[in-house]
Amino acid sequence: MTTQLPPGMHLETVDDKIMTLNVGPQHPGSGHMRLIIKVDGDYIVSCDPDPGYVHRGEEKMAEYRNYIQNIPHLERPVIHDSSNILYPYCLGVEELLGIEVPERAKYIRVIAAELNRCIYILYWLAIYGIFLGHSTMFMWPAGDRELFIDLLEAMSGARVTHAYLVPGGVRNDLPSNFEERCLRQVEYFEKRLKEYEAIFYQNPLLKARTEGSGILSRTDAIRLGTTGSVLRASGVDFDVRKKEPYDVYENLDFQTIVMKEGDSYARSRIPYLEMFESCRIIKDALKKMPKSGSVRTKLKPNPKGGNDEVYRRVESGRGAIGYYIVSNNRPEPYRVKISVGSFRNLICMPYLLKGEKLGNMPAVYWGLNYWPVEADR
Amino acid sequence: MSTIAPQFRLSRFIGSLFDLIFWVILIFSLVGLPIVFIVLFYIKLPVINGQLMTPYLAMTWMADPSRTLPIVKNFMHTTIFRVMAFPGFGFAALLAAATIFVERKFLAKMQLRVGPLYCGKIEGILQLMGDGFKLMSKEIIIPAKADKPIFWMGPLLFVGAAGAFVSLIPVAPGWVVANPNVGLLAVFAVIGFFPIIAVLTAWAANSKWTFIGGLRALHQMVAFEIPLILSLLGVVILSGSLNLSQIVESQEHFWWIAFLPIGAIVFFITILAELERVPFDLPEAESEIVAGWLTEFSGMMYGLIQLGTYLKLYAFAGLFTVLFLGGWNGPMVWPPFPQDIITQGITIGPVTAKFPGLPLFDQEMLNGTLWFVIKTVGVILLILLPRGVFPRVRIDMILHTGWYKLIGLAFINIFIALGLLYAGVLGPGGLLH
Amino acid sequence: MSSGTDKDVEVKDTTEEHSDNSENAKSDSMSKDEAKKFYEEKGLDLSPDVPVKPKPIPAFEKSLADKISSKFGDKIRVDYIRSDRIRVTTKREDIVDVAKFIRDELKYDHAESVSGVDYPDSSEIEVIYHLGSYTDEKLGRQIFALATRVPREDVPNPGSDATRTPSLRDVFYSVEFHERECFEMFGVYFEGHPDMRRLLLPEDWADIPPFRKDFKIKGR
Amino acid sequence: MVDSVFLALSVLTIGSAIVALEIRSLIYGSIALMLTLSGVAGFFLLLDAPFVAMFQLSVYVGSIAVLILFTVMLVRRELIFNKVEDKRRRYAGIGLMVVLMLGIGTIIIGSGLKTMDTNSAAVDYKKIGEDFLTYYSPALIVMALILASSIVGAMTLARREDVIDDQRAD
Repeated sequence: MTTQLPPGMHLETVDDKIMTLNVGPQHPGSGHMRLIIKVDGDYIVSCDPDPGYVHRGEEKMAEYRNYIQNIPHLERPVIHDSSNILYPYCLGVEELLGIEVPERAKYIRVIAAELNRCIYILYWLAIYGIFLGHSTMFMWPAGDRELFIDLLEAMSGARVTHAYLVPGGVRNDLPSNFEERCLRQVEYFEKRLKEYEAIFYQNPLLKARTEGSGILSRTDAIRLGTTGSVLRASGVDFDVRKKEPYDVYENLDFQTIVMKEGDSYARSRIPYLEMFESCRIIKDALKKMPKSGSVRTKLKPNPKGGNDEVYRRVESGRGAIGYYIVSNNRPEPYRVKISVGSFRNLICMPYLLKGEKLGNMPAVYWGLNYWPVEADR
Repeated sequence: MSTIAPQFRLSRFIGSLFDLIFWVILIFSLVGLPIVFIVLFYIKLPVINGQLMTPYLAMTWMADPSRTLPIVKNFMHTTIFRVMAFPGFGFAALLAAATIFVERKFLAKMQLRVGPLYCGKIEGILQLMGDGFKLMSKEIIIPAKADKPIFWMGPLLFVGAAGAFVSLIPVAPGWVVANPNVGLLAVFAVIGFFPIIAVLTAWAANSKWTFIGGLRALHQMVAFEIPLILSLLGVVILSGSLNLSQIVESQEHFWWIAFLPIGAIVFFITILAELERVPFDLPEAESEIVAGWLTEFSGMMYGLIQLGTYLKLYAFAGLFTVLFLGGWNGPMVWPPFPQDIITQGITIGPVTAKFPGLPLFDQEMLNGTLWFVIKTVGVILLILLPRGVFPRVRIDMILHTGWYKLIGLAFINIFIALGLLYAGVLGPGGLLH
Repeated sequence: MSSGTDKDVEVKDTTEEHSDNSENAKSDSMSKDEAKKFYEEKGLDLSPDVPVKPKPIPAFEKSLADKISSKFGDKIRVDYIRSDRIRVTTKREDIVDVAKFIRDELKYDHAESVSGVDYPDSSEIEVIYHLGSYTDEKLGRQIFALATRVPREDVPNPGSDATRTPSLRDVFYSVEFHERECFEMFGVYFEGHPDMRRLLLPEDWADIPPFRKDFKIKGR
Repeated sequence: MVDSVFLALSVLTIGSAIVALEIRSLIYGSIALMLTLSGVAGFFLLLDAPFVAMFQLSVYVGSIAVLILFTVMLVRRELIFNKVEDKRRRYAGIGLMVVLMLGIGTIIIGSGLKTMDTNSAAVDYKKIGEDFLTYYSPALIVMALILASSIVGAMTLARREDVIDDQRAD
């Protein structure tokens, strides 16, 4: 290099054989991000993800609001999975402020988190279907999401941005006869899920297309620090709900889904199978939940944390979400760092797409369970 | 004072009347009269009641059906009618439009949705018309660095080629626009134009997505043209003709699909690929390459491409019917025309009306059309079905399928046909003839 | 972090070590006295809601911390040992060696996050790597926080000033994008990182790194 | 009627052939070449040989033209053509063409092909097939072998190695 460029800038070398494609941000297969893909014929020679189109500085905003005011805006990165992204924040703040959570609230939180996980995975599955050109798989999950959205609406009053979990419990108690309704809908949903298997996962064309494409080996999955379904599809048995159980997950009956193949097909199948486990957890939690009791520990207004720091994580639909909260005797946190699964899985993208065919790009990209808005925060 | 309803003045009113009369006369003499003379020159007008029918007697047609019907009947046997209306463009476009609507409703039912619902009160029947008006009223945007002549020509050429394809399909005995002796070869020649149009428009739009899409379309169509041609050779061998009408006539007793199922399957798969339909819609794969070679089209240019696509769909389905499903052959289910009307006329109270031109269509033609439409619609539904079931395949998979598997199957099909021919079972002078 | 305290005594020294930082935190808006007055006027007291109680030190975490402190001695300082969480601070010159030891001997294999924390008053930026393990069953619930401090300049010139530290990308591959984020948000240049470009911010961002405390959100 | 069509076809064919040679844009040149080939197909139709005409269309316009378009679009211009252009070459080319046309014309007029019988029946494609399989079968076999070997050669040339990923650990 002859000229000294400032860091953050770089020179592009132009090659006639290589074509540069800007996949996104205005592309039906990109989401709110851009992939700068270089193709040689039909093969991708390099991929440079360029997120940040919806970066809102949630971490910076959190430094200006107190612990309670932070709740509504911290769920905004993934409004489809809002309970799960609030969960570690609540756990962390409870640890900082030394708050005990009532037993019933713990169960309600778990139910809300699992319902939300299903909502997220169905949305993800719908887009995965349309990315592969399977329009029926777009319509079915998008329609079945309504089941869970209705349930969460009954619980929290909002359809999408619930802000249901708060430090010290949940915002309000369950409505009456919620248990029967939830049980009925979850059982119906389990029947529907089996139909997905027939039309989508056992489809020979889908298998031929995704099996063996974008293989991430176990070693690489660990080395790249992936998380969530990407990690479990590569044969690593790691789920925060099992390894570091929070709230009442250790009392509940479920198992971790692990597949060894590490290809696009396994990555697309793991979240689907996890929905069965979510249904099991919901049914089990409904059974074991205390039928009455307080659901929220009252906080004093404007609570302050000590000179302390805390790192708490939960398992979300896209992998582990970790909150690193530093407090300094003030009602506002000194620093909040959100480490999200999408951002951690982003590193796979240049890695997996290199050498793939262009036709595999949507399958690999969306199979990473990547949510651009969450990665930007 | 208002400009909406200015004060009435008689002189202005009379002036406007004269103005109107002037324009009517001017337009009639400049446009109407030449049309009349062209009609007189080209169309042989009938003699009715010992009097030559001239366009000047046009007013009397409307009053007297006995005069109208022979004119209509005469018109129906002109080439213009065939090209524009019945076996040609109008009929095909109507079926194509019905296909679009049926596809949307059919897919919606498969996916547990409703589909078009509001436009037209009854199940959204007018949705298509609304979409058409929307497309017509939209602005046509041409990319700044596009190669404009080719870009403009693309949709027109596409519709033209599709129309040429449609014109080769025989619908009923004697009802076909063009009936060349080598009809099937003409079909191959027309199909060969589609990849050129795709790749030229893709290049002309000067965008990476269209270019990739165009190259994909080219790869796919070229790869599937060969099994398409090979899979139809079996039919040619057995029927001993390249003329599509003669091929239909050769299936009077049994359809070729009974003997050549492999050829029919290969042909069906190649139809899906040539039409760029799911699961072979790679040239328009929206999650990979935006909309493929259609990315830069807007407004009615896109509408024309869509029209051409569905005309092509109809033509391919019709070709499948003609070659494998016996075309217009079928049991006579259409009721015969009531002879009373011809001999005695219709009596309503005191008035008896006679219609000397009836019947307009003969029974055979209507029956043939009915069977042809039924079979073609069945094939069209089969072509639509995979869209709700299959995901898109990858380019290497599609090429592998085209070049390895389908060509092999097509050759097996040819050997079956040859075997049947040489065993003396079928073919000219065979056992079953 | 400048005060050298005993490494085995835990929560107590965290309070100590943060006490000077808390001062820094407020300095961006108002001084400590002003803040105290401000909150007292509102009827709030500034003492933390949680009284700091020393908890028993868990044995397994203690053994891990002992391993690393016996290897590096003075080079590192163990800030706290709690259940499932260990935090160790080291100088930036030693961080690659410490990280290699953590990877090879303690079997932590990936980074969960890399966070920067800005301390304008002590003119330092803290970079914290939260490390976890997938391979070792026992370490499943553990998080190892490895922290270091880099000097902070009042007029930052990211990439060209003294705010730099060795990159851990060769030790933990997974920090690649996290370090890029830390670079653009705090201006910490990671030496040896192969691709130190901006990630989330627009290419024409011309302001100071936005997560530093002296970058203000408009209207606040 | 036939004369006017013949004249139109001649103008179209020769005109588009000149355009194909002279126009700067390679794409337009290949489109003009396509028109020329279609014009030739039209001549075959006039000569009552629809079978040959359709093959002319589907093979030359449908396949050869596609190949030319493909090459022109995908390969850089400088790599295909090395432009050497001056006036004298052009005139020499035109002169050569005139001499050739005159020569061929005298030969044709001198031979027995002066008159054409337009009333005879169209050539039956079945007859063509029969001739191919009997009298011309050696030529057919040789052609098939040449085509097959050229296809194999093209596939060997077009075969490519995959992009190697150097980031993977295993």
